[in-house]
This record gives sequence, C-alpha cells and structure tokens, in this order.
Amino acid sequence: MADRETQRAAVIAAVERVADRMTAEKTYLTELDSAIGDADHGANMARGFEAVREKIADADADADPGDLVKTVGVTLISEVGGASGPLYGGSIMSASTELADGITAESSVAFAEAYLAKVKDRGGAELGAKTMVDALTPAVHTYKKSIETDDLPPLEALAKAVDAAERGVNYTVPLRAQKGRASYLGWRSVGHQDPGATSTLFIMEELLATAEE
Amino acid sequence: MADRETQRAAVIAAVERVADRMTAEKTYLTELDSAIGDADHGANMARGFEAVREKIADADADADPGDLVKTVGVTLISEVGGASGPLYGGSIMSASTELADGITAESSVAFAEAYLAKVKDRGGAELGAKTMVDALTPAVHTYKKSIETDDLPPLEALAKAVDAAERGVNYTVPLRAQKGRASYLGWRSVGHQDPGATSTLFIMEELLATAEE
Amino acid sequence: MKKLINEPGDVVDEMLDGMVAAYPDRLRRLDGNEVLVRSDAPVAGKVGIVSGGGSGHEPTHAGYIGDGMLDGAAAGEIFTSPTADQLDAMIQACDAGEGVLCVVKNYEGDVMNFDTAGEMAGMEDVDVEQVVVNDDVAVEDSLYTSGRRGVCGTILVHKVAGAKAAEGADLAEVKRVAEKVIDNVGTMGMALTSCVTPEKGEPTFDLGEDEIELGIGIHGEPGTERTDVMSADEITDHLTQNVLDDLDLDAGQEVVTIVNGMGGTPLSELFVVNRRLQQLMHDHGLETYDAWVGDYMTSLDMMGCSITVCAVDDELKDLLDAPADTPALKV
Amino acid sequence: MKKLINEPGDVVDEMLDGMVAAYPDRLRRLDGNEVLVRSDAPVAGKVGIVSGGGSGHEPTHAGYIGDGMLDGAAAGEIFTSPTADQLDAMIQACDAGEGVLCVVKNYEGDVMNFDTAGEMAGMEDVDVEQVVVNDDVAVEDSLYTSGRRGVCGTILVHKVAGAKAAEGADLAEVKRVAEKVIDNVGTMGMALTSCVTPEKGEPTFDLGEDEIELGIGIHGEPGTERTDVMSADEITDHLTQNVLDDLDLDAGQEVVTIVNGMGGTPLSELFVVNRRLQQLMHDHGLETYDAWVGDYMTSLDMMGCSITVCAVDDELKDLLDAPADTPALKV
Ligand SMILES: Nc1ncnc2c1ncn2[C@@H]1O[C@H](COP(=O)(O)OP(=O)(O)O)[C@@H](O)[C@H]1O
Ligand SMILES: Nc1ncnc2c1ncn2[C@@H]1O[C@H](COP(=O)(O)OP(=O)(O)O)[C@@H](O)[C@H]1O
Ligand SMILES: [Mg+2]
Ligand SMILES: [Mg+2]
Ligand SMILES: [Mg+2]
Ligand SMILES: [Mg+2]
Repeated sequence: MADRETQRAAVIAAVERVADRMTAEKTYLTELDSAIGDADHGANMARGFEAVREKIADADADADPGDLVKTVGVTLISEVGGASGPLYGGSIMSASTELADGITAESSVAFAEAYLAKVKDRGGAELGAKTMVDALTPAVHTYKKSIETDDLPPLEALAKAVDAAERGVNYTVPLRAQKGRASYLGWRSVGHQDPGATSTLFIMEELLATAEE
Repeated sequence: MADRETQRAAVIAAVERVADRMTAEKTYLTELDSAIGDADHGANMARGFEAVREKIADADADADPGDLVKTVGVTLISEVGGASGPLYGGSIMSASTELADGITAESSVAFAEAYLAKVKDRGGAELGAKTMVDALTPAVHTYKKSIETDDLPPLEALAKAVDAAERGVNYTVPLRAQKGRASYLGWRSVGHQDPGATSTLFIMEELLATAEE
Repeated sequence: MKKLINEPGDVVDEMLDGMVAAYPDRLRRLDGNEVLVRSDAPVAGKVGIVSGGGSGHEPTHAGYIGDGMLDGAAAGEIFTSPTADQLDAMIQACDAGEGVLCVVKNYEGDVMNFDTAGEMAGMEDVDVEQVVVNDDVAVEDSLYTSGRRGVCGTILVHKVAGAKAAEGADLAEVKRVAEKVIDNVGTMGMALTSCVTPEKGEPTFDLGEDEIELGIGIHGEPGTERTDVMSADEITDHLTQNVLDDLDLDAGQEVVTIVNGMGGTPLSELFVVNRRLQQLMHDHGLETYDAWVGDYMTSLDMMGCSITVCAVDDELKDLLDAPADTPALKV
Repeated sequence: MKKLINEPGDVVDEMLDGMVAAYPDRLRRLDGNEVLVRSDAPVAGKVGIVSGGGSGHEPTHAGYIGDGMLDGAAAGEIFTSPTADQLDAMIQACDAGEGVLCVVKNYEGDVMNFDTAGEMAGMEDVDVEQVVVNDDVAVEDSLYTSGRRGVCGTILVHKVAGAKAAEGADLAEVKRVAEKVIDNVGTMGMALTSCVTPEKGEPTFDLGEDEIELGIGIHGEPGTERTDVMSADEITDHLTQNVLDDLDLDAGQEVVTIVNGMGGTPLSELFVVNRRLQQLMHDHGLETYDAWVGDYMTSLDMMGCSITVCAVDDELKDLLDAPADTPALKV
C-alpha cells in the first residue's frame, strides 16, 4: 500500500472526517436512540470522536499508524462509556494489533475480522439481534471476499463494504431487538432503525471518503 | 317581613341557589384566582357551599332562621379553610346573632353591617386593597341607605346593593392589591379582577334571585 | 393533566392514609380529621410543636413529625390552609400540659385560622403560643401588603423549636429560639414552570418556553417578576443577592444554606445550584456551617428552586445539630 | 426545554462539585474523575462496596455513599454508563485490602465497563467481585433479550451489602447477602411523562395527554406497553400484580416495599400509591415489614413511579435495619 507517512496522514484524515460526521449526525443518532433507547447515542459518539480528534492531534509524530488506531480505541474507551464505548473502543483497540506492520490490503482484512469478532464476543449479539453487528457483519464479509477472492483494489472493496453495511442498517428496521436497550421494548422495537448500526455505516462512509481522496 | 316558616324556606332556598351558583362558577372563580392567587377559590367556595347545602338539609326542623344562618357560617368555617373560610364563615357566624329575632328589613341591615365589620376586622383590609371588602362595602352602604333613608322595599334595596357590588367588583380590576395573595404580585396584580369580590357579588345575586321568587 | 391520583377531591385524604401506611409506628391520624400527629402524642413533659397549612408542599408538613421536630401537622386542601376546628383538634392532641407552639407561615388564611384555633384551644385551657414565619424576601414587607410570605425557612424553625422542646425547655424558651431563626433567615424562589393543581388540572400560570418567574411563593402563585430564561449560575446569583441584601450579614458570619427543590426539579440540578451558591458564600466571606440540598418545601410538580440563608450562632448550631428522627429529616 | 443548568455538557461535573460542596465532610471527588468516594476511603478492615452508572438517577448513586452503604460511586454522563478507567479508579480508591464488591445494574454498557474495570483492578491485585441486579419484571428474561434491567431494587442491594460489609464480613459473605436480595426482589415502573435529557432538550418519547407508559426503565426509554390513562389505584394494581406474579410469594411472607418516584412526581402522589399498595399487600396475605416511599432511583424529571417488593427473612431484616448514614438515606 502506501508508505508510513501516507498511512499516518490517512488515519489522521479519517479521524477528522469521522469526528466531523459524528458531530454533524449527533441529533440524528440521538433521534434514533430516542425511539428505542435512551437518547444518548449521538452525544456519546460525538463526545468520543471529538476527544479522539484532540488526542490524535497531540499524538507523537513518530507513532506508527497502528499505534494511532490503538489511540483511537483507547480514547473511545475512556470517553464514551455506555454500551458503545466498550464495543467501539475496546474492539478497535484490540484489533489494532493487526496493523502493527502497517496498513495493507491484507492487514486491513485482518483488522476488520478481528474487530467484528471482538464486538460479537464483548456484546454477545448474534446476527439479527438488531445491533451494530448487523451492519458490521455483511460489511466485513463483503470486504474480505472482495479483496481475497475477487482481488479487487481496496478502494473498490471498501465501496462494496459500505454498500453492504447500508443493507445491514436497513435490515435492522424490521427486526425485533434481542440485545441492547431496544430489547426492553420487545415487539415495539420493530420498525425502528438501530442507532449503533447507523453510526457504524457513517464511520465506514467516512473511511471510504478518506480513501477516495 | 314574612313568618318564621317563610323565612326558613327562604334561607334554605338561598342556600340551594348559592350552592348551585358556586358549583357552576367553580372554574371561573379558580381562573380568576390563578391569575393573581393560587387557583383554589372556586374549589374552596364550591366545596364550602356544597357542605352547607347538606348541613342545612339535615338541620333541625324547628331551628330558627337565624340558627340556620349561623349553621351556614359554622359549616363554612369548618369546610373551606384558606382566607375565604374564616372571612366568609366567621363573619356570617358572628353576624347571625343580629337575626335572632327573625329576618326583617331592619335586622337584615344590622346583619349586613355586622358582617362587613367582621370581615374588615378579621382581614384588616381597607377599601381599595383589592379584596372582597371592595364589593361588600358599597353593597352594604347602598342597602342601608336604601332601607333606612329612602324607605325602599327590601327587594328593591337588594337590587341596588347588587348593582353596587358589581361596581365594586369592576373597581378591583385596576387596583394594586394590598391584602391577600394577590398582594405578593405587587404591580402585576393591576388589571385583574379579585376572586373574593366576585364570589361576594355572586352570592348577592343569588340572594336577590331568591327574594324575587 | 396526568397525575397519580384517583379523584382530585380525595388526594389529601388518601395521601394521609398512605403516609400512615408507610410509617404506622410513627404517625397517627386524628379520627375524622386531616391531621397527623406522633403516634405517642402528647409527649409527657414536653412542649408540643405543631405546624400546618395547605397540602401540596410535601414532605412539609407531616414529613417532619417525629422526635426532635413536630408533634403534629394539619393538612388543608391543596394550597388551602386547614380550618380552625382541625387546627384546634391538633393543638389539643399535642398538648401534654406544657403548652403548644404553633409554627405558622405568614399567609392570611393560615394566620386567621390559627388565630381562631388558638382561641378555641385557649378556652380549653391549653397554653398556646404562635410564631409567624415570613422569610420570603421577594415580597415587600409594609403596612400596605399582607407582609412577607413564610416559605422554606420554616423548616429551620421546625427543627430548632423541635430540638429546644425535646430538651425540655418551656414554652417561652421554645418560642424565643423559633423567633431567633425567623429574625435571621431569608429565602427567595423561582420557577421554570408552573405547578398543576389536581382540582384545576392545568398550569396555574402560563410561562413561555423562554420565560421564568422570579419571586414565586410555594402556592403556584405567579412571582413578582417574569424574565427571560437564565443559566443556573445567573439564577443562583440573582436569588442569593436578594437574600443577602435583605439579611445584610457581616463577613465571617456562619450560615446554614438550603437549596430547596419545588417538587419537579431533578436533584442533579439542585446540586448544580448549590455549587454556585457555595462559591458565592465564599466570595461574600460567609462561612457555610451546613448546606442542605433537596426537596423540603415544594409546590406540587413545579420546576424551580428556592435559596435560603440563615445566620446561625452557637445556640442555633447546637439546635440544628441535635437529633431529629422524622420521615423526611434525620439528624 | 428549561432546566437549572449551565451547559448541558457540564451538568455531571458541576453536580458532583455541588455535592461535595454540600457534604464536604462526607464526600471526596477523585482527581480528574467523575467519581465520588467516602472522604475516608478506603476504610481499613472493611470490604469496599461500589456502584455506578449513568447520571440522572439522583440521589442514586452518590447519595448513598456513607457509613453502612457505599464507599464509592461513579457517575457517567446522563444515562451513559461510566467508562472502565473511571470505574477502575473508583475500585482502587475503595480497596483497603479486603476486596471490593461492585453492584452493577444489568445494562450491557454497565456490565461491559464494570467487567473491564474489574479486570484492570484485578491486575493491580484488587480482589474484585461483582453482582448484577436485574429486578425489573417488565422485561422478559430470556436468552433472546439482554435480560431484565436493574432498577430500584438496587438500593436494597446497596443497603444490605453495605451493612454486611460494615459488620466486617468478608467479600464472599457480602456478595452472598447481596445476591440474596437480588434473588428476592422485583420491580415494575410506569411513566406519565417522558423525561427530558439536557443534551436532547426534548422529551425522549412523546406521550399523548391520555396515554401512559407501563414497564419503563430508568433511562427514559419507552416502556413495554402504552395504555390509556388510569387512576392511581389501577396503576398500582397493575404494577403490583406483575411484581407479585414474578415473585410468587407464600401467604404470610414478610416484605419490604418501595414506592419510588421518577423525579418529577409530587411526594403526595407517591403516598396515594402507597395507600393502595399496602391494601394489596394485606389482600395478598403479605406482611409489610417496612414501606419506603420517596425518590430513590429517578429518571431526571420524569413523572411516574415504580413499585418494588422484596421478600425478607431475619437476616435481611437485620441488615436493612442496621445503621446507615448517607446524604440520601439514614437509618
Ligand atoms: N450487546 C450488544 N452487542 C452489539 N451491539 C450492541 C449491544 N448493545 C448495544 N449495542 C449497540 O449499541 C448501540 C447503543 O449505543 P449507545 O446508545 O451509545 O449506548 P447505550 O445503549 O448504553 O445507551 C445500539 O444501537 C446497538 O447498535
Ligand atoms: N385580608 C383580607 N381581607 C379581605 N379579603 C381577603 C383578605 N385576604 C384575602 N381575601 C379575599 O379572599 C380571596 C381569596 O380566597 P381564597 O382563594 O379562597 O383563599 P386563599 O387566598 O387562602 O387561597 C381574595 O380574592 C380576597 O377577596
Ligand atoms: Mg443509548
Ligand atoms: Mg386562593
Ligand atoms: Mg389557597
Ligand atoms: Mg446510554
């Protein structure tokens, strides 16, 4: 892929983009969380990524790209709280070890797989439980297949993954929640879009936009 | 005036009318008390006179008319509370002694004067303090003059007194309150009609209607 | 209007039964009255301390019945002072022969009904004294108004008088310390929203989304002034300044402060107010001996708060620190 | 939205400072953390009891810090569980070498963050145990949900675990009694209105003037069912029946009951509910050992209540009666 400096710059650019996006979507995500949760997902994500933006700006100039990604995770853990804090933060932190030797097509697949595994492990949600897992799983599957089987360039693979995540987000609407606060609503959760799946899609969209630049 | 039985019947009829009226005006009186008080004058008056209605229905068949009036006062004291309970109830109770020998034109003037004096004594409000005293004073003055100086029949005197009370009620609107809860509002009380003056007028209107029957 | 009630006219009656059901060992309801007393009233050898007024201020009044505070509390209809005969029944039930102190809040209705009750009980040879609390600095105290209202400072009067009575002091002594509090306390309140009484079922006054009321009492009556919304710090500054202007304390004076919730205010917000209040005490060179934060004297579901400052000397500090064991306050 | 706050993002921070300003002798804030601990933490020779979760439930959690209850409480953002590093700091500050019991309410966020914190503190050789409270009977407890929520019954767990720790019991014993409460307690709540979070500034859910929500939690999340308005008695019947169906108690069983206000409910209404609740206990042949009424575990300014029933044996009765000295609960 690109050299270390380009990789570092890409991580920083992605962080900026995601932070902008979360702040812009704060009200919308909170709106989604009001319907089936406790009206804080937007505030949680915006607070978390604004903190990440600051931390990354202060990061050591010779930190590896993988270290930067780890910082993203650690910062989210200590700033977000709630369910999304450990799920996003903990999983990014733990998956970041896959990027120790730099960000390549292969290592990005490994990162994605490790990240998905950690989210499922931490949260215990299976597919169809109406959580972020529903957006994440098709995205990771699609990305892996596009790179490893179809030999597509990472940018195209990522575009397909975003597309898959979007289907996952839409898929959460008609489901009954089985995990997260939405599960307390029982059948009343049907017909609403999952906030965490939605923020997962937004992050991926920003990763794609960063890659396209 | 009329015989003892007619007097008794008149008191009972008046109580019925006043109770009906207070219940009908409950919302309106409370509305007035919301603007410059604590939104309970309608409930207080309706509760009080509904209790009076019951008490009078149970009253001894050979109670004097004056005793019946005393019962009205005692019942209001023990049912209304607030400022209006002691003012209405205590003053009626104490003035009822003027009716010991029956209800005549003269004794009704004496009752009215004693009632006004007691209200002023208990509450300490002068004219123009934006209270029931502002409706009561012109009504009592007019009644006394109509009977004692102009020799009008009681029915006509009462009609003039009602008219005077109405002017008193209207007079309360532009005044700044100096007594009662409305006084807490300072200048903000200006422009609102006093609830107690209004209920005083309503009672007098019903006394007039009873007398007309 | 949505409320956790059955019939609006039954709220006070059912509330009192529900209180007795919660504290059967502590509270007893006087037969046929809307009056609660200590289950062991009258307490031999002790001056009785009673209070009362309209309902809607819970835990005031009955929540403060117990060792070291009140012997009895009369509950009028919502925001309507109790009738004289109920007050009389309460006074008599709380007299063990040492006399009874009535703690009255300065409202004409309360004062008139307590006056009458005092006369009635006096005819039964009960030694009755009265103190009238008028701590609300928002109302001008002049011959041309009905005077300052009694509001949250009343709780401190209950506490101090109750503690003195528990020591075995006589009626005159108990009255003296109650009046010492009254002379040294000031309060001012504000509302973000009006309350809704069960009978009316709608807000007593309408407040716009950008407006607040300053100088409210505790009966849902509108305040002395309506202003634009302000931040918690600005509101705290305003209320505190008015109270301190009234009290005119010397630097170094020890004080007890109360941030009182009006009933619908989250406790978290009261602590936000207390943070600023204590900064102000410090800035004014006043020493906070104790800071109370909570719902002590409410207006049903009103959102808002009041701030009370009371200058204390060693005697008042001791009496405030003396034990109290009531449903709403334990020391 | 009108609130007694400054900036929405500062509420938790300023609330914590305001609490310390109210109880400077009792509470201490951990530097740079949104964590309060007893001023004398860690208490030598005693197992530490800690709790925590999102803010907005005041007096939960920090209001229960003190002798006989909690040693520390972590305050997340409003309705957002605290981060693992804050919880870790709290656990370490409350460990005097006897270990720490974490009282966790069953929300995925709380559980995940406490799990991580437990691992972190474990690495520093702190003996950490956890109990997860899940008393909300409104939520089906199955493999296909995230399980029942932890709500107001948590207060009883704090009380019992705190009392046992104060006796000097070891961590295993403290955990055992905490679990005894968890096994014997059930709660169900309802809302007349939604709460308004400072960040969102509008009701989390819209309820019509004729509608109420049954089976709500304590985070402003909508309930399990929306129905027409009911009277206080009907609501009490419904909530109580669901709790009793779940607990399935024998006649003659002694219980402790809680009528808990959601924050915006006047205390008078909670007593109206308690009146009916105690009639129901009687009708079901249950013996109320103690009846609590008040705001213990709130949802900001939400109007509504929850009803908790806990079956108690002699051991639990003794622990509930043991002394506690905290800002919000004194026994
Ligand atoms: N057990 C879980 N597994 C996977 N995702 C979950 C789980 N619980 C919650 N989530 C995700 O977290 C989102 C909610 O995040 P957020 O609102 O920030 O936290 P909280 O639920 O603690 O308020 C949900 O929309 C869902 O996608
Ligand atoms: N001191 C007073 N003297 C004469 N009338 C008074 C006085 N105080 C109050 N009132 C009358 O009582 C009325 C209010 O009665 P009500 O609302 O029933 O009692 P409260 O003020 O205790 O709520 C006022 O409108 C006024 O007319
Ligand atoms: Mg949420
Ligand atoms: Mg009134
Ligand atoms: Mg009144
Ligand atoms: Mg949350």
